[in-house]
Amino acid sequence: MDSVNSISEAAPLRLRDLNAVLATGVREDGRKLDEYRNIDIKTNLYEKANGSAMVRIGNTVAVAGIKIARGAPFPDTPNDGVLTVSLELLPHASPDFEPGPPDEGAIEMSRVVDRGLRESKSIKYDELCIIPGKSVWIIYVDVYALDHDGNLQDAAGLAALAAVLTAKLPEVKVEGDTVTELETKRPIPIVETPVPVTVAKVGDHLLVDPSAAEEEVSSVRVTMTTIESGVVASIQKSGSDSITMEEALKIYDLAFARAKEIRGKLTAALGVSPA
Amino acid sequence: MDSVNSISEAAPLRLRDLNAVLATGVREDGRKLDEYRNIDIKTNLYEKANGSAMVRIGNTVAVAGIKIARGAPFPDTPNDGVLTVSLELLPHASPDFEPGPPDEGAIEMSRVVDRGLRESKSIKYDELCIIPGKSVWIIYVDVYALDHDGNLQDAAGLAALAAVLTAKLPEVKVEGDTVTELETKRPIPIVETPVPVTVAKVGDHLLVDPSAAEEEVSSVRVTMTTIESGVVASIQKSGSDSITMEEALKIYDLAFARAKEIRGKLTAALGVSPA
Amino acid sequence: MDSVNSISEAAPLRLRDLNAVLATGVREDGRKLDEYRNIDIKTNLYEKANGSAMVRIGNTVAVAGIKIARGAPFPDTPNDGVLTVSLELLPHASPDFEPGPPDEGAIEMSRVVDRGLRESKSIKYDELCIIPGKSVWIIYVDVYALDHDGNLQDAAGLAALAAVLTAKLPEVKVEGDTVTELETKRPIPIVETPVPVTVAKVGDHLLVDPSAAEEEVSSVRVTMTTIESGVVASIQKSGSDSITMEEALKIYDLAFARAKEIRGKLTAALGVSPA
Amino acid sequence: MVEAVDSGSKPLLSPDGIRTDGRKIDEMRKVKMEVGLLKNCSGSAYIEQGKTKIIVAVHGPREAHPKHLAQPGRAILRTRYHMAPFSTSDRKSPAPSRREIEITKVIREALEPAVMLDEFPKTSIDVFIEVLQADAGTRSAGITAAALALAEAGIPMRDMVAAVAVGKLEGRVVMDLNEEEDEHGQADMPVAMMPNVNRITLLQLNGRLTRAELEEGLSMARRGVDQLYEMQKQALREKYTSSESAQEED
Amino acid sequence: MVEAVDSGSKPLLSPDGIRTDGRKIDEMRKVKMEVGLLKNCSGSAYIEQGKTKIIVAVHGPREAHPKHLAQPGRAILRTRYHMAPFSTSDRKSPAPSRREIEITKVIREALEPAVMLDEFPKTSIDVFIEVLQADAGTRSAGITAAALALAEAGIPMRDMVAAVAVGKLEGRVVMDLNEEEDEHGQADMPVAMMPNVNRITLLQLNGRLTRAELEEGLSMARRGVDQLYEMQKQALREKYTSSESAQEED
Amino acid sequence: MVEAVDSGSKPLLSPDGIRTDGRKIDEMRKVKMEVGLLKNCSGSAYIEQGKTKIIVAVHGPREAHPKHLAQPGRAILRTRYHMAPFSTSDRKSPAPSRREIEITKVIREALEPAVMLDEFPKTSIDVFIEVLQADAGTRSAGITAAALALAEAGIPMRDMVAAVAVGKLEGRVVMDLNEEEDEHGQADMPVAMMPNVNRITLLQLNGRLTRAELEEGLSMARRGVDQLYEMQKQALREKYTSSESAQEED
Repeated sequence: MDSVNSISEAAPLRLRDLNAVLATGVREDGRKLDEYRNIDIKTNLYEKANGSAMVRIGNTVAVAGIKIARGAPFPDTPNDGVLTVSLELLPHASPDFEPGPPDEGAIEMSRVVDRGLRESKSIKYDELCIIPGKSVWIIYVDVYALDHDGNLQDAAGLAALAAVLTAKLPEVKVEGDTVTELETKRPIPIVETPVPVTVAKVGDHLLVDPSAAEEEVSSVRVTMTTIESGVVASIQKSGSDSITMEEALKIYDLAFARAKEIRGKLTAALGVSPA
Repeated sequence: MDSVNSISEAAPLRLRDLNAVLATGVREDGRKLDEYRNIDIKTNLYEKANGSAMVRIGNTVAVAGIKIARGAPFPDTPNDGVLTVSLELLPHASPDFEPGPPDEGAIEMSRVVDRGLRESKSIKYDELCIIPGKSVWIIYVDVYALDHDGNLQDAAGLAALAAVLTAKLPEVKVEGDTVTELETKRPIPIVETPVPVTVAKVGDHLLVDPSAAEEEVSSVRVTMTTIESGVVASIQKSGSDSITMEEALKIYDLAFARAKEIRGKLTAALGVSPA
Repeated sequence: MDSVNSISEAAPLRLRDLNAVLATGVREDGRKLDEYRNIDIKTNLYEKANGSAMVRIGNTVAVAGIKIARGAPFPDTPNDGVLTVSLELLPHASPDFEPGPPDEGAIEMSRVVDRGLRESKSIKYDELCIIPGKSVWIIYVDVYALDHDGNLQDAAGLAALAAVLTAKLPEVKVEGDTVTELETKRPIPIVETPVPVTVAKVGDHLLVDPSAAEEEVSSVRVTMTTIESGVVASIQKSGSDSITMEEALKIYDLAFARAKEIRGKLTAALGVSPA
Repeated sequence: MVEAVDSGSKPLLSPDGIRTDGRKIDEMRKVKMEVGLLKNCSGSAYIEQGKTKIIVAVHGPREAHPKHLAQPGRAILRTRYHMAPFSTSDRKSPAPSRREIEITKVIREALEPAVMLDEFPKTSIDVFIEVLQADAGTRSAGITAAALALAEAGIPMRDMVAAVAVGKLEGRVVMDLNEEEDEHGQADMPVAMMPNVNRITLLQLNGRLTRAELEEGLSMARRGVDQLYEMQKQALREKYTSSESAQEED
Repeated sequence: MVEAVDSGSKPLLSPDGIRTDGRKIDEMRKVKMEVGLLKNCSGSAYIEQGKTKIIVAVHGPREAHPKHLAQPGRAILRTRYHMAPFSTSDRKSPAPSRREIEITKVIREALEPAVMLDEFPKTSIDVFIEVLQADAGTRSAGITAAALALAEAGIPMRDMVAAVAVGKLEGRVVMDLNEEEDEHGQADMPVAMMPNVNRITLLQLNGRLTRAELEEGLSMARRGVDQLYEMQKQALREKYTSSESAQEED
Repeated sequence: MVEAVDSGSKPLLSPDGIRTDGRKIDEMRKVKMEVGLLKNCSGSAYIEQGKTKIIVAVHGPREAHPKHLAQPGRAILRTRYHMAPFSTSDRKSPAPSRREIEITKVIREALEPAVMLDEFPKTSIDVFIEVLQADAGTRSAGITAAALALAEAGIPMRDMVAAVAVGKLEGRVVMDLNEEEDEHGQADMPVAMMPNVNRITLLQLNGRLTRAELEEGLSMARRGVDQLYEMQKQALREKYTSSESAQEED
């Protein structure tokens, strides 16, 4: 029931200034409108996690850790493993974040990460089945926002993706209803790389990968997750303003182009790519 | 721990006026003191529910939906099915209702509905048993207050009753511990019609079926649920004032007489009556 | 996240006065610095509990009740029973206590009681096993602070201890996976008497068993739980100040000496001592 | 654990009107009352009614908290009915149940008609009722003890309040159900009254009563309330006598 | 219970473009709209879209509560999307799920561009959306009904808002998924638009679309929104006509 | 998953005083400290002690929130000790456990004696401690890192604070338990100290120690604190050196 007032009272003036700047095609931090910040990816940070990754986009940092457990499948998908994403905006990340249960913004962000990974069908959930109808792998992806300088959505999504791409599951031996975990490990079966890219609208301009200052004056943000083939696997419009159909398609083009670049960096940094 | 101040600060003046009006034997909306408002009953509104009903008393509306599930019986009644009533005062119903977990007023109201249905023993709980000690039908009755112009208690109780009277359970085939639900359905086994009637005390007057304006200045409300034989199956006094023994008995007489009329309307509207 | 301001704004003046008094070696209530208040212990107060005790230390009162149930052991200790301590600061005990879920102070207090009983290894948890890996006794110790005149920690700990020492478990007969409770009862297997003693620091003075007034001006409280042999089985420093190593050892000496006296009173009052 | 009772095989009332615990039809359980036993509250009372054991504390009149609850023209009365985890046959979760929330409300409304709230504008009078052992009749015993604790706290009242549950066993109306009777009987009707002004402040019914039984039940409750009222006065008298003699000793 | 559907064996779209419920590819389900049916709120609307049934109430503009939420220069818009426990195949817990919290947010942001919040500083406009039966498309039908209820409440709006979900079945983009199609189809894209200014206020996608399909989906949604907008105007017209005739009768 | 260890069959300490991870009795695990790695807070620090990995951020001094917590004469210190869901062998629920709530309190009370709260009336200084990987000693490592982060935030302090847990294995007092030693050892005693004024600010014990072992444990903790204090100073020095050289580059 929270009402989020995304544009602060002092914003209009600042927005006017910014609009003038953006008309020159250059952003406050020197980037072009369609330019992404530097991305840094580190993986396998925590031995107790089955997978982990830290992603830095400029001064924005998110970390993701994966824990796996065996459990029952959902009744309507008895042969499929389960992936579940949680996200916490750590109070470390910003003076504006308070500890406690996630608010609607954090819940939306985690569900967008979740849909990017889950609804894209890029993960082969049937290969996470141990005993049909009885036992499957449950993959917990816990994402932390650690440092907030804008576009936590992409940082969270990329950290989750990098953690999934590098996580390891134990192989199992099944005899009747008895499951034994073996020493050998295998990766999570993922066949595509769904990469989220967020575009913010400030005045009439579309800005790729908004900084915190840009987010503050933006009226709308759209996150599109695309895979190698150009298929878009998840979209989320967020913010209290509208867009045109033309803008929606232009955002797709920006998202697909940037995702391609990021996918390259990701496979380079990780040394792995989907099977 | 909430302290409810049922009589508002501005009430005394209004109460004095109302008392004078009531002395003439006629209420603000033209009814006599012992007169119930028009009742309208609709059932089977939602295909996904096992039963449903909407009850309108004047401008007061409540809706009830029934979902059934198989589950374990309570350890101390291994051969009995389970009925459980929840009630939410939807924010739709009144500017004074906020969404969220039920407050003490809503909890009291749902427990009064629950006792009217459950403690009256009008439902044959043993006929809801599937496998003794292991599997019984659990009947969830969820009641929503949709529009609040007074006496939500009776509207909720009647909606719950009408939904139970028209709900359908699947027949089952039991082989060992295996339960198969059949295509054929049967009604919930109910042998009496426990009808709640609420009487409010305003000044020295007893008013049947109070409107919202009457409730606001009433000091006490008493709900009595009676069945065909005249047996009273549940009583609840609510509100921060007292009544005399004579008033208690007069309320019984009013409740029984009105319940008889309502029972007639109910069976006429539903085309069903308890087995 | 609560910030407890243990020294109230008005405290400094009062602390100065108190320091002067304490320098004489006599406390406001006439006790010497290392003197405990009178202790009164009553047991078996509630027939429905498996054990119960009320402990009065001066005008401080705590009550503990024990309920037992059969349940599954923790996976990492399949042959051990389970003990679990909860504590509620009843609003009865002080105008400052509000009803509701325990705050950090109550949680700390219950965990100190818990560690005193559990981590001392004085209870033979393996003798609470019914069927290894499947069924063990779970011992719920629920402690209530009833009247608060300081040192609720010790009152709670002693009430819990006295309740455990006098509680009774049914003997059981195990046939395969079937457990039958017999009429005969046995005590909870406890082989030592871990007695908590709290010492408060007021100015430069160490005060055993602080009253409420003393607690209010104390900067630190240390609770040490010792057993017969002199072994210290749990320590908790509480409060926003520091102590020296010498003070820590002096507190140990005070705690051990007082525990010895209390242990005598306890076994006298209860007519039982650990096996 | 509560012994399982097959109400079919063992009648709760013998043909000559004797109940399973030996009581007659209109006989109350043994009642013990004590006031003033807690030291850090405005008033307190303890009641035992059969095996039901309850302790009540009153704080106030004091500043209402949170402040927005304060009423300009009167005190607010806050109540809390709560059961100890060890008070029941199976351990009760400490979190307030829906049953406890409802009982908290009806107890408050049973006390409000008696308490002179107008005398203490903007304050809160808080009544905390803790059931230490539950053997039926806890809401009525809680009200009886709460009224005692309010009196000991010096809160002005229009009248005392006392309460008892009447019930129906084997077709007969009986006084003050115990737990076995409550579970297997045919009706349970808790009634609170102000004894001097002869008015009902709490009335609930679970079960099945005819009009005649309802009337008989209310009359029996009235007699029970009278007995409890005498005991309440006695408990207060003892307290003040002992306080006075204690003062004389000083 | 929902009948289990094996999407492998039974296609969701026949070779000649007919869906399992008999609809054509670009055919919306049967829609029924009614406004003003609730009496104790500022505005209300009811919508049926296929078996999806939703009731919406609006309260306000009114004093923002809690007060610290109030904005000096404009009204705040509060929304709540919630599902009745009996609205789904298995009983839904009444506690708000993470899904309901997210949908509450995107619905608010779908309505905010249309509502003239500047006109009512310091107030709150509250929109409560209750799903009485869920058969896919609940967020879009909720938006369509919410805009109707806002209009009936007399809240000034820049434009209407209407919404529909388009999807993909057997490789074809289709209008207004039902539950079976939503569960077994290849994509679900709810779209809300302001029909006169031709702007998108809600856009989500679950599933897989090519760029061409995305473009086609947006165009199809635009046509759906137009149809719904005509029905919205008709529902409001009926309401005012019936109000007027009711007044004439007075 | 943590490998199951049968402490009966495999001693935690060899006859010549070597621990299962090869350390000597009074040897601390490898420690790594870094300050200033987070950009959107007043101060931050990261610590690795063995496999325990913790990140701490400090916000403030800033306006206390909610306001009623503000103290007229001093700042309030808020702390939060929390474990990441992926930090433990089995996934930890993100909701704060009773253990985390207790540790939050004792950590706050371990830092309060050192922080000069009087300098910032009415404000709040907030210390957030997040355990990214837990391998024993998390509360002590959390304190060591929290003090570093406070220093980097420029909060005036009477003294540094550092902490280490000592324990008992096979009857011998040892420095800085790892997880295996903590689970199967005989005692665990976390100690925080202010190294210059030689005072204890946190002291807890789980397990069984004689008076002599208690004394030995405190002395060993003192030596551990000295080592950590040197590392804290070094970490701060590196930070300021790198800041200065960074400035020169500008």
